[in-house]
Amino acid sequence: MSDEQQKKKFFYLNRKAPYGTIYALESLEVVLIGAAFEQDVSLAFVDDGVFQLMDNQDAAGTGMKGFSKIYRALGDYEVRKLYVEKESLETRGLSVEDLMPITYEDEDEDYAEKPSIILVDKSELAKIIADQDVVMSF
Amino acid sequence: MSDEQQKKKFFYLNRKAPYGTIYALESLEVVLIGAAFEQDVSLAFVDDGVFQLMDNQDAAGTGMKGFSKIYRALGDYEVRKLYVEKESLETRGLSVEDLMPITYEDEDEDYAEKPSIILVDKSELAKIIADQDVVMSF
Amino acid sequence: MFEFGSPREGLVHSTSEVALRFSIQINEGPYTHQASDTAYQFTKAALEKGHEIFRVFFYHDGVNNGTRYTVPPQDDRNLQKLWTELAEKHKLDLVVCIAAAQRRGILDANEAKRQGKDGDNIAPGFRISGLGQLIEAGIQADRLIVFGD
Amino acid sequence: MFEFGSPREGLVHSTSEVALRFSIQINEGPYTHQASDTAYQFTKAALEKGHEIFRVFFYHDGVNNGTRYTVPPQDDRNLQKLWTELAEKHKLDLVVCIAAAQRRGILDANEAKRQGKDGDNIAPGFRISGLGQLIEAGIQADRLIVFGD
Amino acid sequence: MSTLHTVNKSAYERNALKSCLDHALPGDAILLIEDGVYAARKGGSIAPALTAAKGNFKIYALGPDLAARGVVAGQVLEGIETVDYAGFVGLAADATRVCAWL
Amino acid sequence: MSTLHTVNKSAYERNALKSCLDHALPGDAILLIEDGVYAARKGGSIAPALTAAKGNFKIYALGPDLAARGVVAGQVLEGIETVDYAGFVGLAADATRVCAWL
Repeated sequence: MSDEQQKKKFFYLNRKAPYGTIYALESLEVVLIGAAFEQDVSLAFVDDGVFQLMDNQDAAGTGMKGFSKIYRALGDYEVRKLYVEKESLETRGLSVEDLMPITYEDEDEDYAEKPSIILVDKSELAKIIADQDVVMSF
Repeated sequence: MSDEQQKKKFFYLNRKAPYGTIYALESLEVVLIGAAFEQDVSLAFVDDGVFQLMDNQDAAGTGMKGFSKIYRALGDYEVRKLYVEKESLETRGLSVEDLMPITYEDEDEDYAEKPSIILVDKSELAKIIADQDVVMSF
Repeated sequence: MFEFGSPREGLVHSTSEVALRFSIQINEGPYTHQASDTAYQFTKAALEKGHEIFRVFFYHDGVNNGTRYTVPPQDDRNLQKLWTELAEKHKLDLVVCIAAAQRRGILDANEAKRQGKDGDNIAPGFRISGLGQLIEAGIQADRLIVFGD
Repeated sequence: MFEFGSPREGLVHSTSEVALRFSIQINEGPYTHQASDTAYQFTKAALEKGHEIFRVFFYHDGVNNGTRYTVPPQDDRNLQKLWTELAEKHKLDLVVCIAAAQRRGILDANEAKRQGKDGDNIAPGFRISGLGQLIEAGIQADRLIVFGD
Repeated sequence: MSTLHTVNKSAYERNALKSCLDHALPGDAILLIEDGVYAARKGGSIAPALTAAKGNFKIYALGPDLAARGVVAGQVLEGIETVDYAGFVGLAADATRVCAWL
Repeated sequence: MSTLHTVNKSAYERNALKSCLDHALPGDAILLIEDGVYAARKGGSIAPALTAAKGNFKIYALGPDLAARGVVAGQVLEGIETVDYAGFVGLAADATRVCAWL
């Protein structure tokens, strides 16, 4: 099997809110390590998972470690596809303006800064899932 | 403080299904140990907690240890008040006939066998909670 | 026991608050759920307000707060150490449920010997005991507060 | 690798089923959640049908499956032993995530030494390694199955 | 090129099954396991949604989990097939990928 | 003789808050903590239920948990009071019992 054939579509399905449980943080740790393997990576934020991307997170008062900055750094790890589900945002009264700005530099276009967050609806996300090789759920 | 004054109303609030998580089983373990302390004990089964009392449980195929028989033995520990919420049963398509028969022997009435399960509606349960000294949630 | 005479910094706007005896139940392991963090902050705040903590009882996965083998990342809080230090400072009674601990692999020296295990992992300031300690915590305290999942 | 030639006892009514390579991810500790039980039954069934298990990766609280300090009640299953025995019989690769293990107090002899701890608790048949092993498990297997909460 | 979706949460307590149904494609298989199997019981408030979904998806429930929870044979919704662990493995093998709705 | 109810689950994912509201009595206090605080945010689909409940109960949200989750001051529903951990202790002291909806 050649290296090219080994390239798989890895999909991280994030459905849980941050801080209440550790899944969001430890999901990110997999994504960061996984980035070194040069697979075709995308993340999805569905249901309470969209809360992970909320702007202005400040965990200091709880004693827990904040980790929202890691999402902003994903572009540096060439993780550039963050699918956020519209319906999940709407149910929670959120719009994309409530989320952190997350961008990457496109080396093919003179390192222009481009948004990593891609809004999709349920049916689009269903098709994206059906196109994956490996689904990791958190 | 006399022994009489020390007697408190202990209320075990069970809202989780059995087997998927251990809370139902470990809640029972508290109830059994607690019985030795001769407090005024009652249990409530609300939301998915009502599934704990379903008849015909047989965990053998899963490799887990079944523990539904313990509920039937609660009468021997003088645990006689098992409040089951009507609305929680109805939502799940259950009636009291789907639950295990759980009884105790009433020593004041020549050890007549009496049902331990007491059907209550939400508003009745709300008042029961408001009458407790210690609420343990599982 | 400390009684509140006059309003102090940090007190809530409660007029009736007098020193009480709390018991705390923690049902989840550290890091995985926030329950241990919230319980720690609550316990600390209660002590700072002059309340008494009769007992902190670790049940279910909560027993995993009591292992000295944890090595969290250096920039993160160490919940086991926080509990150990709080217990030392305020002479807290941190009790790990023996039945829950056996299922989850938390041992003290006695238990290790009794079960034929070659080592133990209980953290300083924690002790292993029975579920009766939880019932007693409910009986003796003015309030039992449960932190879980 | 075993290939299915003719129908056998215990095979499902699948016409297409050929021997595949599975990887298993377990996210929850034993007893607390059913995830480890279900994963064990799945893994056992897959092996019995002639499939290959490339790796079983223990993540989040799943690392707690890998402590030899557990002493479950005698009439209950011992999940750690079940995994250890299955690994021995089928030469399974049971990997405990090092980052998750550090947070939760699972140590092998190497880690104990490196972290200055006075003992370790890893069970036979388990090894501690990095998250890269999970990614590799996803790459190398035909199917990754996640068991969690 | 189909997906096997697994749902292990009670549909009466969490939104995992709903989210799964919203994201499965026609022809996909859905396997209810652990506390997820309660949804397969006749008469519950989730039953109509599951009955409606049967037109689009093949729906299965893990037999040992049904038995553990006291859901006996006659109580399982028509058209939901019961499988054992070997059947679970077969469903995973037949699909192209497995997606867990945790 | 009132109860302090604590809710630590997201109302968008689980039924804990709904169950709490169903079982609290007029005059009781409800404190949203951990993932429970998302319900206190304006504009979400749970907001009307919580706004309606304010007539019967005193509703609080734990400030440090709101901040951790990026719910800033102006986004909290009118009439929900923010408390810190000392305030949590005070609410527990003022009540006769504490009931956790886990």
